Amino acid sequence: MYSSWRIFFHASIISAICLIFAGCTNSCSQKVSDTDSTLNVVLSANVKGLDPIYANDTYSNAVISNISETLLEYHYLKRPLELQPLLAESMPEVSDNGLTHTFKIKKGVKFHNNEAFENGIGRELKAQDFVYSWKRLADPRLQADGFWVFDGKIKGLNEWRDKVSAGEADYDTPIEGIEATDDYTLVIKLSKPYYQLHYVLAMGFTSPVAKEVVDKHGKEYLNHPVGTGPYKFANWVRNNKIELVKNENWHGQTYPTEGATGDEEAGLLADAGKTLPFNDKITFHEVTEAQPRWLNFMKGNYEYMGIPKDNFDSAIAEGDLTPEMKSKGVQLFKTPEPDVTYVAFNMKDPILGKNENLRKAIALAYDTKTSIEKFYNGQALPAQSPIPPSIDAYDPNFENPFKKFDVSKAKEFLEKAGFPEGKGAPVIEYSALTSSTARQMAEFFKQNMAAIGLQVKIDSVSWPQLQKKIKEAQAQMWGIAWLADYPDAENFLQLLYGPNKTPGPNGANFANSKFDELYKKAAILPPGPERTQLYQEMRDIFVNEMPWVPGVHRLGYYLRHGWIKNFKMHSIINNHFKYLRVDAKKRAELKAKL
Amino acid sequence: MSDHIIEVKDLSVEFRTDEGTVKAVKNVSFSLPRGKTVGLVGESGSGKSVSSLAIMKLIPNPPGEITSGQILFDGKDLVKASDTEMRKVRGNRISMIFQEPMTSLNPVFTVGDQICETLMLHQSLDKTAATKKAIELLDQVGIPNPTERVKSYPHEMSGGQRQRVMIAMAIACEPEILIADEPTTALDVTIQKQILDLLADLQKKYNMSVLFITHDLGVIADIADEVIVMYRGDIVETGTCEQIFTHAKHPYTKGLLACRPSLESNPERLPMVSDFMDEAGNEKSHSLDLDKVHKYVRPIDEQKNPVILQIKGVKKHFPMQKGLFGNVKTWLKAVDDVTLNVRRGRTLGLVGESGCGKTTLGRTILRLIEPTGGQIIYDGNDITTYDRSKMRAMRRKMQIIFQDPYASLNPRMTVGAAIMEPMVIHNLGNGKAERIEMAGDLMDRVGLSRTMLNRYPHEFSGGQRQRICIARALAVKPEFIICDESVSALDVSIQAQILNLLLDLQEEFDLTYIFISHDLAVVKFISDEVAVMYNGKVVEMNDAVGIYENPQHDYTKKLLSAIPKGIPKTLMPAST
Amino acid sequence: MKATTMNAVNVASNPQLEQGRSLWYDAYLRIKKDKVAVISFFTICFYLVLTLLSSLGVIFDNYGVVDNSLTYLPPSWDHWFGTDLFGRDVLARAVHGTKTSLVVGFAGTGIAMAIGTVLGACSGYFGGKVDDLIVWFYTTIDTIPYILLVVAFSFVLGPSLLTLCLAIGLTAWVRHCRIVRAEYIKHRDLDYVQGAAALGASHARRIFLHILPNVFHLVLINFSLGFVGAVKSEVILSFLGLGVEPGTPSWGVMINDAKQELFRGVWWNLAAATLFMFFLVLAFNLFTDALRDALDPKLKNK
Amino acid sequence: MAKFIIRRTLYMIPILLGIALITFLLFNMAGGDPAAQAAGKYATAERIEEIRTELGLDGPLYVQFGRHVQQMLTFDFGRSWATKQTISSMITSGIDASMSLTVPTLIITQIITIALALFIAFFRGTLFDKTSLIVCLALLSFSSLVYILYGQFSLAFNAGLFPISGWDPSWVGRWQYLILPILIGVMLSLGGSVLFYRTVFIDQLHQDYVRTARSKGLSDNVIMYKHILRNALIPIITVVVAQMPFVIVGSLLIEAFFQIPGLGGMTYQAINNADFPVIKAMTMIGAILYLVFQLVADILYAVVDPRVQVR
Repeated sequence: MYSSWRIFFHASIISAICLIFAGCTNSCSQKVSDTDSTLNVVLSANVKGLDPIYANDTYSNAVISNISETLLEYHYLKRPLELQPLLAESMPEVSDNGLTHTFKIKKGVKFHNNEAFENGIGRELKAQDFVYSWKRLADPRLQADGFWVFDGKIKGLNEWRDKVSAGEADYDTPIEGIEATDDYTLVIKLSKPYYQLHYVLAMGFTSPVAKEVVDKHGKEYLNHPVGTGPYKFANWVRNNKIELVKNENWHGQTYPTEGATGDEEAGLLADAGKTLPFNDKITFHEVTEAQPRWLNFMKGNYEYMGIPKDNFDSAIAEGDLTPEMKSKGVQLFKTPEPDVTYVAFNMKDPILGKNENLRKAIALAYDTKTSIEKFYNGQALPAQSPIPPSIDAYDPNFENPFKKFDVSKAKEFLEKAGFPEGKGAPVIEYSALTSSTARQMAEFFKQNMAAIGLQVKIDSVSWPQLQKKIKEAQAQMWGIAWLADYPDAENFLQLLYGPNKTPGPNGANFANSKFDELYKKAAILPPGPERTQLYQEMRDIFVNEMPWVPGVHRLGYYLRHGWIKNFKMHSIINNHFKYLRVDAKKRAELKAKL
Repeated sequence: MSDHIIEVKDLSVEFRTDEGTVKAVKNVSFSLPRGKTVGLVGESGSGKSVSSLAIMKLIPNPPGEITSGQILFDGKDLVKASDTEMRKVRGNRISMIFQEPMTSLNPVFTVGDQICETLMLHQSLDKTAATKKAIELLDQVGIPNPTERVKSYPHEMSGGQRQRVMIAMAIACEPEILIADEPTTALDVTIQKQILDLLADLQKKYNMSVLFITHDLGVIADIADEVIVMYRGDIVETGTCEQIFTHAKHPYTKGLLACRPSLESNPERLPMVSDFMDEAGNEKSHSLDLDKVHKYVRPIDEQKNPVILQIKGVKKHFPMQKGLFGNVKTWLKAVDDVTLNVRRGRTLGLVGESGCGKTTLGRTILRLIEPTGGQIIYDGNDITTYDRSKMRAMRRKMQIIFQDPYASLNPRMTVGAAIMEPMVIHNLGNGKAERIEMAGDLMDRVGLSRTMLNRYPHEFSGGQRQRICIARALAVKPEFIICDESVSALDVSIQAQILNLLLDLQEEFDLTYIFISHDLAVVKFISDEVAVMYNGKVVEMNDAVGIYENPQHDYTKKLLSAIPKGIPKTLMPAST
Repeated sequence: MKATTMNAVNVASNPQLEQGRSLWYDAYLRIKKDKVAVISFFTICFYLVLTLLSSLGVIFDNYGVVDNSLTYLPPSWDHWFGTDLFGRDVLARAVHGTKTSLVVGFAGTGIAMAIGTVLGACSGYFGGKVDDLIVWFYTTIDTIPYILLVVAFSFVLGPSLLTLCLAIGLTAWVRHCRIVRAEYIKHRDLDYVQGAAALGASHARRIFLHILPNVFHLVLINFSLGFVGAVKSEVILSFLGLGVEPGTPSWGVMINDAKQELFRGVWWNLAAATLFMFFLVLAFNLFTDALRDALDPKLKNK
Repeated sequence: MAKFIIRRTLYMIPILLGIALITFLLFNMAGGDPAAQAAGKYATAERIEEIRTELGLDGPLYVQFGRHVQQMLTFDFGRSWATKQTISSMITSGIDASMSLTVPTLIITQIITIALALFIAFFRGTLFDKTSLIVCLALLSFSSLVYILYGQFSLAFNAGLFPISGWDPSWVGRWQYLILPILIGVMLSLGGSVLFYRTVFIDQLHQDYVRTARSKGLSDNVIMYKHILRNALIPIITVVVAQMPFVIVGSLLIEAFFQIPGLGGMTYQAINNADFPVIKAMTMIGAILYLVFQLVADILYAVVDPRVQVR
């Protein structure tokens, strides 16, 4: 009897000891070195791959923008956003009313060293690299996510693409619209005026890649990226973390010397003129679950943390930081974002599509102010129309009559829609994502509609299923958001442009001939008051038809620790890492206290 | 040192069960003389096994407990002995063998290991010395080529060989006392004889005193010097073997001796314990005339007992080894080309050792198992190829009673429902009330009170359940019943009651029986003709007396000689 | 309470038939003696009553009342478990969550038991081709990882309470089927079944009237084990976004919302759901154990 | 032995076909349209058509099923829709992380449960036995999500005993990240296995050979650790082998919350993104592992229990 008790006792003692021993070794070994200047960044989703042509999500772009660079980039500090040359020598000359754009390529820009190049040394970037990269972007066999930027816009590109899929053309066949006249000049000819071209040339899709490296890795290029950027790819523990190290022979840049109003006081020009990048290493941590992300941040394991828009954690007490956070030296950074959340109606739907009053009643019944308190910590702007702030056509004091929360007026319109007090109104299906926040927002929407007697059934679906439903016009009503790809109202209005109907981006299948007329006219005008006038006319048509219930323009919301400097975020700029600086000594001090 | 090696004084053992505490052994006192064999006899529930377990203090302690008494062994009282002291005694100075050889050995250790274990524990021999001794022991107990078999596993040996291993294990440390708890009950009679002879030799060789526990008085007569008779937890009589068998004093002993069918006598009806002793346990003046013995067999009367069942060349082969793609390589010929005739109103006895195919034949006749060959002709129609519905009609005429009373009744069905089920299936009697009436009559007929129809099988004893099975079989008024070892699982006294009941029913309803059993004495008593089966074949067939008096086939001779005569050694004539 | 058994012959005509004590009645007596079993049985009844009252709106009908000014109030006297994101009373949500778990538990396991018993009986009793087919079928279902099978079901049928029950039911029957099959193989050769065959009883009669009552205690034991499994699966499935329709109160959803609330100090939502679920599941676990001891005497660990 | 293995593998073929059929039916029906999803925000009808041909979704059903079975046999599951990575590379990189979580969990659980179960079986019928039973059932009554959520929050964050989450691919560095997940993994499976093993040991105690062993004078310990444990190995093997596929596939929840890049986490992501090639691949691997380990179990039975001859 006695000895079995002994054996059990020993077994549990041993396992307990080794657990505690291992536990304490790691917590004591957490002393923080004050010299290592690694920048720890957290991403709230797994990075898919590092091939620029597939980088259609913010997380993959965040990593890729450090490795490969684009012709143009946005100025880090100036607001509203302004383009400046990066791989280009200077801004392009535009000739014969906007159809030809000629770029001078910066000399002496080298690719990262890689064994694909002869004797491993990164060769110099040439104009021909751009021709190759953009052909690769258009190659039908690769099904690039980013091909839409050039689709139907560059002379001869779509023909080249069709010939390739028919097997009659390959990477050597020249394209009229993209031509490298010599090693350092690149001429782009457009099939029709496309003023968004410059914005698009600042997007990750259009960054140049080296032919030798792509030939060497083929489809596996997404795991072995080589570019000209400030950081080189070091290693990637799939679904866990990606490490980038400083590129010694980067063509070099300096910190901007002037910025927007208020930057001086915010200390954002302290490092003006210094050579970039500041940190030796960047580690991207892929953490999909909210709890580990927050706990690690509060322990100081990440320098800053953006609160993802799609599942807003509403983690902060009303409006500002909890005093407890402030005591830990955590600071809040808010920035207006060019995005809009909205509830879209499916205009092809027999009930909603035909009944304008019903749509207006729903819009009036939605209590945007409370939703901002509940889901965005009071930190968002009620949206009046699809056009968000910090975009040229945005008019801050425009009031959408159907956006003022007014239950009695909503009931009025409901009556006009033929359903007094909601009687006789069919149950409308609202599709929402399965994440906790999306579900809570759907419940809130349902409560609002119930207040005026409208029955709403929530159909909770996964993201891919929602996309499928929208693309096949099966969904009746759904909550969604759109983040600008480039700072131009066109990027939002194209969501309502007739020909873009499903499966294109115009999910609501909104079709208004007058609206489409104005859209085509505006597309060939350069940015300016005349084009802004057309955009505002389109906005009024939108207000009159209300194919959406505009929700809010969200604020970019970032929490950062005291030891990260030069912190100014904007959702469209994603190559901001080269400007950030970690004060390693301060980090060691503050982190010990967390 | 008194000539008694162990003395049990005033021992009582109680068990806590759901329905309160049960006194299994009530203040029992007995003692074991040195170097002698003492037979402890009694029916199930008499407390004989519990007392033996008490000596070894092996009573499972949560439910059971020794509440009083002393067990004096070598000057020490074992009841008070500490656990460590007892462990030194068990297996070393007192060892024990049990009834079920199939499950008493640890299946995952080799036979040699299990023997060495005792040697290494008590005699602190090392592995090689212990294995050498184990091989010697195996040789002593008669296991062929022991050096080989020491490495084999229990499942690779027959029941008899396993019991020999148990004996080897028990005598490994030359104990002073060997307790044998029904060691041969589960074995065939021929093997039983070998084991009993082996025990007798070993007892002489090591001058051990043996406590032999059994319910079979025949075995006691063969092996015991002294006898103790137990009944419901009390010792009713002790004495030398000769005293007990020639002039027993206690009525229960007398009843026990009388109701045992023996090869010599062939009474009309078996005397029963209840003829000698009433419920309260005191003697009843019995008017039994022991000499009502008739040697003749009822003559065959062609009209009254025509042949109603013909079995022609029936075969039943079970596939033993399957090739890779299911083609059968070797067959087990359980029933190999058997031809028999059964006459109405008479009983055909089928006797043979386990594995001779008698049960398979019985089940094949009723087509509970499909025959692989031959014909079964019942009352003129060949039922071998009947389809299910035709067969159902025949099932009314043919019935079966099984061996294990506990498994043959659906525990979740009331007794009444069980008896009435055949009536429902063959829709005899119209309406429920009439069926209950019929069920009640059947219960009376088999000697049970009709008020117990609503009771459940677990509320009856083994004997009562077998009566219920008979009542169920009679429900369809059958002509022919197969009794498959119907009394083997019962105590001798209960066996007598059931056998008498079967005979009365045969007379009253002119029933035909096939009585299957391994116990030749019982078969001889109840059947008119007897067929001896061996390895699937009928080796000999004759009337009951003829089989016994001049057996032809040497297997029958071997079978007869192995059956314990039930006459004490001292009285046996020197010749046999 | 006198347990009336399925086929007792209690005939009014001759009253002097004493009433027998069926095995079920014995089991009932044994359970009555086991204090722990009695307590857990009453806990389960308490939950059932709670669900009844709450679904009839007698108590805690304020579970749906949204009051945005009371978001995330810590536990206080008027809100014992505080309030959630929408200011709804967490205690009321937990009480109504019981209904979802009970429905998932009973319906889900009910489907599993039905399929498992029928298939198990047929394959165990008939053997041969039928057995091979059913064994092939349930081995195939069993080899597929449980979560992925349930996910596939939920994708096909769309997440809802009905899908949840179907998904759990159609995947949990395998374990039960295997046990019933083994039991039927054991029972089909016993004498009482052979006896019934000799009496001319049909296959159906033997399967359902003879063997099933003797195997039914396993169905009971597996039912409560399955119930526990179903309730716990609901939490995991809500985590994967395949739980009940949004708006229906459910413990799984409450525990999942805690993912975003725990680190900001809102612990009462998690505590309420976990506490309610703990007592219900513990009660079922204890009751199963008592049931197993009472109904399956040879397993008794005396 | 070889004949036995051949027969068992032959037996596996119908099962594998069954799995292929069921996964194909379920996931293609539930599949949703990969082309629409892959086409992204700016999809147009031709893009979707192009993708459909690229992914080979346009062929008739039986052709797709043929390719599905061919994928299964060659372990080349093509590329994930969501991440465009080759699935086989995703699996190989995920396996070692999952195994380094689940294998130690399994080993520690077995050691503790066997010792605990033997210990409790000793005191069967006493008050200690009853209380330990209730404690085990209480452990079982918490949802695994609660263990993970609360465990991470209190032990890793508040007490700071362990790192909150993270991973270090080096064989030395990864253990500091694995301590807490393994601890939680053990807690999750402890209750159930202790109860099961306790019943197994108590069953063995009622066998006849235990009575014989006692009559030979063996002490309770020797009986327990030598005789009973050896006989109890068979049910123990059954349970351990049944858990093996989960050992490889990894624990879905723990990996998601502790950021361990294993197969479980990968499956969870695949479910969220409705990335069906990955889900199909994981189902296939889980199923094939289950069958392989069944075969291993049968061979182990023959080793442990001489009665089982491998014919």
